Amino acid sequence: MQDEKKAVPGLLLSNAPHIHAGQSLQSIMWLVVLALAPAAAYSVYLFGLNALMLTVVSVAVCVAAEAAFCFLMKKPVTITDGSAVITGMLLAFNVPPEAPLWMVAIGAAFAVIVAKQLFGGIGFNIFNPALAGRAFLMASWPVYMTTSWHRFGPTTVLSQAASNVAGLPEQAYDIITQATPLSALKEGPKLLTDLGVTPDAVYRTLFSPEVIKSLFIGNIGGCIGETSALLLLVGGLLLLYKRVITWHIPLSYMGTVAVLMFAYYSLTGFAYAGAATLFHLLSGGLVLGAFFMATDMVTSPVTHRGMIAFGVGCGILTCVIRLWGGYPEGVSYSILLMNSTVPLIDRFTRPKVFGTKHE
Amino acid sequence: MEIQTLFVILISTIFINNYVLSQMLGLCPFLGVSRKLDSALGMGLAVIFVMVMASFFTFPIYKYILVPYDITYLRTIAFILVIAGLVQFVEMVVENVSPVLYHSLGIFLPLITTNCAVLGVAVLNTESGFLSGDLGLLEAVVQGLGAGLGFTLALLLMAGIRERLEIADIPENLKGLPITFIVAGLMAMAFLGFSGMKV
Amino acid sequence: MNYYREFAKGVWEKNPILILGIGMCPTLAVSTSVLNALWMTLAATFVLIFSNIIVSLVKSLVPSHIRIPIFIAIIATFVIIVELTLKAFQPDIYKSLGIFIPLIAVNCIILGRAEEFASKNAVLPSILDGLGMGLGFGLTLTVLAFFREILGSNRLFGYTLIPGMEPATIMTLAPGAFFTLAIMLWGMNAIKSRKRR
Amino acid sequence: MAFTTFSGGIHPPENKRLSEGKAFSNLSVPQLCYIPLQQHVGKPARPIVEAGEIVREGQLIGLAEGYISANVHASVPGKVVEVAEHPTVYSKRGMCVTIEAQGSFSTSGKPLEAVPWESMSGLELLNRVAEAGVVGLGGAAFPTQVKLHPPRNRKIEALIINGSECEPYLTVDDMLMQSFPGEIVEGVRITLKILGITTAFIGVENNKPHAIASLRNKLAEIKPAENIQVVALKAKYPQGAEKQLIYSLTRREVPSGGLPMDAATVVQNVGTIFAVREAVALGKPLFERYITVTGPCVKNPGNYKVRLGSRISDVIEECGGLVAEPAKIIMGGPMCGTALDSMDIPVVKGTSGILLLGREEARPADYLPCIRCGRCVAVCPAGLVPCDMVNTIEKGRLDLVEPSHPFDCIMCGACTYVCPSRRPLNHFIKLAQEKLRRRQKE
Amino acid sequence: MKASILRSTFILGLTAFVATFALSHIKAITYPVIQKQERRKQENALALVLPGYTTGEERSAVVNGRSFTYWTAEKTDGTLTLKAYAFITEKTGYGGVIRTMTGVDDRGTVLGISIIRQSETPGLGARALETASRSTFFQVITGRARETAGEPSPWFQEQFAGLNAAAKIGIVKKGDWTEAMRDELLRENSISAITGATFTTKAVKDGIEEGMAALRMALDEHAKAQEAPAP
Repeated sequence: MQDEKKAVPGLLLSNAPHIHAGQSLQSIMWLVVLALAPAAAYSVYLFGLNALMLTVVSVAVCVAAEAAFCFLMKKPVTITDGSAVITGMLLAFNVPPEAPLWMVAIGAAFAVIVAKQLFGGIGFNIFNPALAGRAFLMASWPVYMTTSWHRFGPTTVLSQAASNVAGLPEQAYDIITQATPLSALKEGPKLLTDLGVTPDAVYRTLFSPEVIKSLFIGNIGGCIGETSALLLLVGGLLLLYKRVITWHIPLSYMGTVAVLMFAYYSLTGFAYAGAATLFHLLSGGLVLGAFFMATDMVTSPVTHRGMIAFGVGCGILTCVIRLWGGYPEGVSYSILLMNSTVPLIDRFTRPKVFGTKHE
Repeated sequence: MEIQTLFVILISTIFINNYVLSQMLGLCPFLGVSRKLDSALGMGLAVIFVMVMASFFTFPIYKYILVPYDITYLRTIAFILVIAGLVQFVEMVVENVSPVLYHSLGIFLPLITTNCAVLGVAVLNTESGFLSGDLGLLEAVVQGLGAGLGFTLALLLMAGIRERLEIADIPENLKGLPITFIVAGLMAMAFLGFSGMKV
Repeated sequence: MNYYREFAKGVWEKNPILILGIGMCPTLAVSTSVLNALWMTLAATFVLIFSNIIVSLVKSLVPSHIRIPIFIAIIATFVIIVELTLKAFQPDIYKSLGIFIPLIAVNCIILGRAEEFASKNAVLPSILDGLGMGLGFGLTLTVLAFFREILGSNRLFGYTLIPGMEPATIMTLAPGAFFTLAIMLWGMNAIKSRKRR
Repeated sequence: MAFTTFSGGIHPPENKRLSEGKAFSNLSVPQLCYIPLQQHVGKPARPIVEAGEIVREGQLIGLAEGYISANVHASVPGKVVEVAEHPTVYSKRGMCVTIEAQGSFSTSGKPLEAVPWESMSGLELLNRVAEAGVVGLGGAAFPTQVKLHPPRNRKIEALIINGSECEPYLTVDDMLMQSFPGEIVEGVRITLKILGITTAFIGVENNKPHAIASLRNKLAEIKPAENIQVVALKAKYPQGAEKQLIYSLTRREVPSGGLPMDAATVVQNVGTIFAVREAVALGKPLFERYITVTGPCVKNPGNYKVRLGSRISDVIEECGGLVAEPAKIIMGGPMCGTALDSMDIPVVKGTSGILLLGREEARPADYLPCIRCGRCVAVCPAGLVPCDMVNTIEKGRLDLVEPSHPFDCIMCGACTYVCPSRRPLNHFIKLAQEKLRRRQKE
Repeated sequence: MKASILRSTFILGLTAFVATFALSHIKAITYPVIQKQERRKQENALALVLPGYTTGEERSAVVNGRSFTYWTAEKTDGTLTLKAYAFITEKTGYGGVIRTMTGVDDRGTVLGISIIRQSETPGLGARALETASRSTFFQVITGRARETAGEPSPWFQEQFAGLNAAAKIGIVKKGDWTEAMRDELLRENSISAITGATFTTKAVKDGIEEGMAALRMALDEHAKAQEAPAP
């Protein structure tokens, strides 16, 4: 503790243990920032300046809001720990690339102040600040959050895939190509029936190898940071390798989604169950969520058993929302919902105390 | 078909139209009994029981007495007296079966009478709740069950969170009720994820 | 007896929502617009005053162990009166307040006042108590609704406030209600703790 | 091959190479010895010498007081200068007998006569251990005769010898096992006889292959009548913690709040066994011991035989002095040892090593809020949730602490070692234990 | 003890009796008004979707195995008597059933629609009910409000007036409807989708198209029944 006084010049007095594993809170946070960086850079390349501006504004507002709040509340200013930067990046990663800057700024302020600082700052928040910020924006300005997608040039992966499927009328391209792959999956079959397109044609387009390949690489529509599964996996593996996160949450989360989706599509007699499962694993924010948001230490369980329960819960909710929910994507809501169960999970997955019988 | 409708009602009342987080019913006990997990569980079970019973008794009263005699305007008073009687009964049972639980629920057991979620579910049953089309007795009871489960779910989650917030560095003036409302707001925001769900 | 005190305590010192923390459900649910809030206040205050009067009148006749059902019956009667009246003369308001009109019957404020005040006091103080409590309830509700209507729909009394501004829909939904009330309670606590100092 | 182990634990860099494999050498006798009268858990010994008195080497100078206490002997021959307060590792003002070395040495360099212990009864052997003032040399310094004398109604099935030496930097036990396997086996047999049983396990971490081999060879050579096994354990901290060691070797859990004898075992450190053997078979009181002097700041790190009461400054001087300014001086290992603020503190029975860390290793840091990363939970060998427990303690909510089993914490410090927020978790738990104990007494 | 139970029961019963007695009087006063209000509500809805017409009879028919309710209406324009109809349709939107009342003239031109019930996502589909208030609060309090201040127009519903319900109605995604888009949209027999809520828009549109088809069949049935000689 603070009683490091120096009785003999230069000698430190402190309690055992006297050595430390080395990784500090700051180094963890900045490693996460580093792991997110490739995906951020790619999104700027893919979506252009607005994506960069959104990220910069989001990070800047998060840091400023944290500094301002700490200052007003006369608390030590904690912006150097990097957690506000992560919140800013993750929030920007979760908005569409053409979203207005003012909106992201409000979301960032909400995330840091309401979801984090009101609870006492880092370590005490119940909900992931970035996801709370996103949910706030989603409920406040749903139009911007669901329509501000980047418009690619005439030849996109989706439209090419669509042109491979014979017999799609002209307007069908619009519907399939404008939004994200997940919204195309959710609304496409319903909207296209008017144009005489069978749902099967939509599925054939979306679950084609080209689409799945570009979902993996990332040259496809979506929120700023979620498109390139590859770069996110690289970042995620870096975190795993550096032991910033453990495998429990990402694996149980993605595993649950894979199993449930495969089961659902197989049991409903779907022809492309494998491809559909792959599509769900790579599309939307699943990789981003599983590696970077569900693993947020403050808002996930502390025991490994608890982490697995948490991941499975996230996976189930994601599948439920994607398959039956009102929104095309369920990753952020499912993590947010599971955040609220963490105290209960922690309580019921407490490890067995050495030398005691089962509690 | 029948089973499926019941399932829809259940899911709808627990998640999509959660009585507390989306309909803002039953907030007084939600705030009052969510400090400790154990009492939250007890309260939740009591509410589930009362809601199911209330649905079971009020629905036939409405359908076979109030409607045929064209005195539906007496709905509020009739329901509230039935519920008050039920709560009295539950109170007696709990007192005899588990004095510990009775002690920990304290003043909140009689307050189930004024838990607006209970009267709410009884009234919504007569207005066909969140479904189109009229409800039958079974549907009404399932709606009562779902409402109770939804209430209990929210209550348990809140209790877990509040136990953790006991030791959080919350700004002094925000402690207690205000931060609980913030949590409720964030939870309600998370529950918006269920909105528009088709079961 | 200080009549003014009986009236004024409900507004601030014993404000049912901000201080006592009761009667939350209608407060949060109907505060999407100022108009709704005002009508709700009117309805609740009416029930509050009249149930206080009756309870205060019959208090000596009621055996204590069945007083709660009796009070509830009295309150429910006035609630039905309000319900029918609104339905007849303000059908639109009745529709938008919806289920929260019959639920006035189980509003903790009203039963609480009947139990705590009217059953122990004379008629006139009970009227003033009801009026004060109703006013306290109404003021809080209206302020809440004021912010929610402005932020959530960029309107006041149904009229657009700033043309072209994008309102935050969340303020009209449940989370917005919770957040706004939390901030009001926060402010209230801050004022209280400053006073204490 | 999977080595027997327990769940949880950490594997910090071993840093044993500094002193590993360095044969023991004797440090020369210091001019002044400050011999604390309390070198053990329990009541301090009562001084039975006065200033000016001339003492022999190994003469009793402090008499054990009460049941849990231990004798203290003169580690050098000479004149008692004073019996006064002097800083020790246990207390800022501990009573010490200061002896100025003079006269003749009876033990150093001379072989002692072997005592035919095999013909003695267990009780006689136990008395010899008590007379020699043997305490646990692993660091806990619990009087050995008490541990070897369990209540009669307790059945003991196995003796467990702790040769794991899981603390980083320290190599003294390793070298003991490599250098004196015969003596250790003899010590085990003596201890078994005292306990009246025939089964013993010697647990050694698998990062000490030479020690394992030398013990096994010796056992194969002697073929003792008793059942003595050397078991290789996974190298992991805190493998040497009593309860974890028992679990690793026998799969038995000492019940929460219990003692090793509740799992029908008695645990002794190899150093203690060595001292028991010297006490019983040679009749030599415990007045010198082997320690590791190490760390990047010492010129000649290694394993040394030291007279108890030697001041650290003298020991360091003998080891070639400093090559860099130490930032922290630790008595014991880096995980459990005590940081000292003075070089005048004497070596005691429980001193297994002296570690001098430089600024780089001892980097202090302020602690930050818990971020609930769960690492402390993963490494806790006791199955606790240190983060939540400490958050509660930090807020002064002792009423909420008790259900989280604070008394099952073994103070291994693994949680603090991994905590990225640098929270002194085990220290907080210790504070809570003390407060709760005080409250229980009230 | 027994006496106190009897007394309690008596008092409770008395309370209930008095309450019911009082309420029955209140009911007697308010019920006629309430019934009038309810009738007026339906009339208002019909007047909204059939502007200028006088509502005739309410008819029920069974079309494709489903019950179908519609109203007839008339108005006289000089010597001409124009006929019109109103019907209610239900269609599943994003959040649940959307119930719409539609008024059409006998050529199938939409006269007006009114969304009676919906539970769409607030901020998205629920904007189907959004009214574009023509005056701002500032104008109201400064007394510069325009004439129509009290009658905000539900823009989404308003744009249906004038479309041909018998033909296919198109959906254009060009952002929220504005006055300027009216002519172009009418020419293309299209409506502008609510931004971000194409699906809600489609549900309302589909409802009208289906309702129109059902109305035709119902009218044919009715005509046949009229022609058939009474047995």
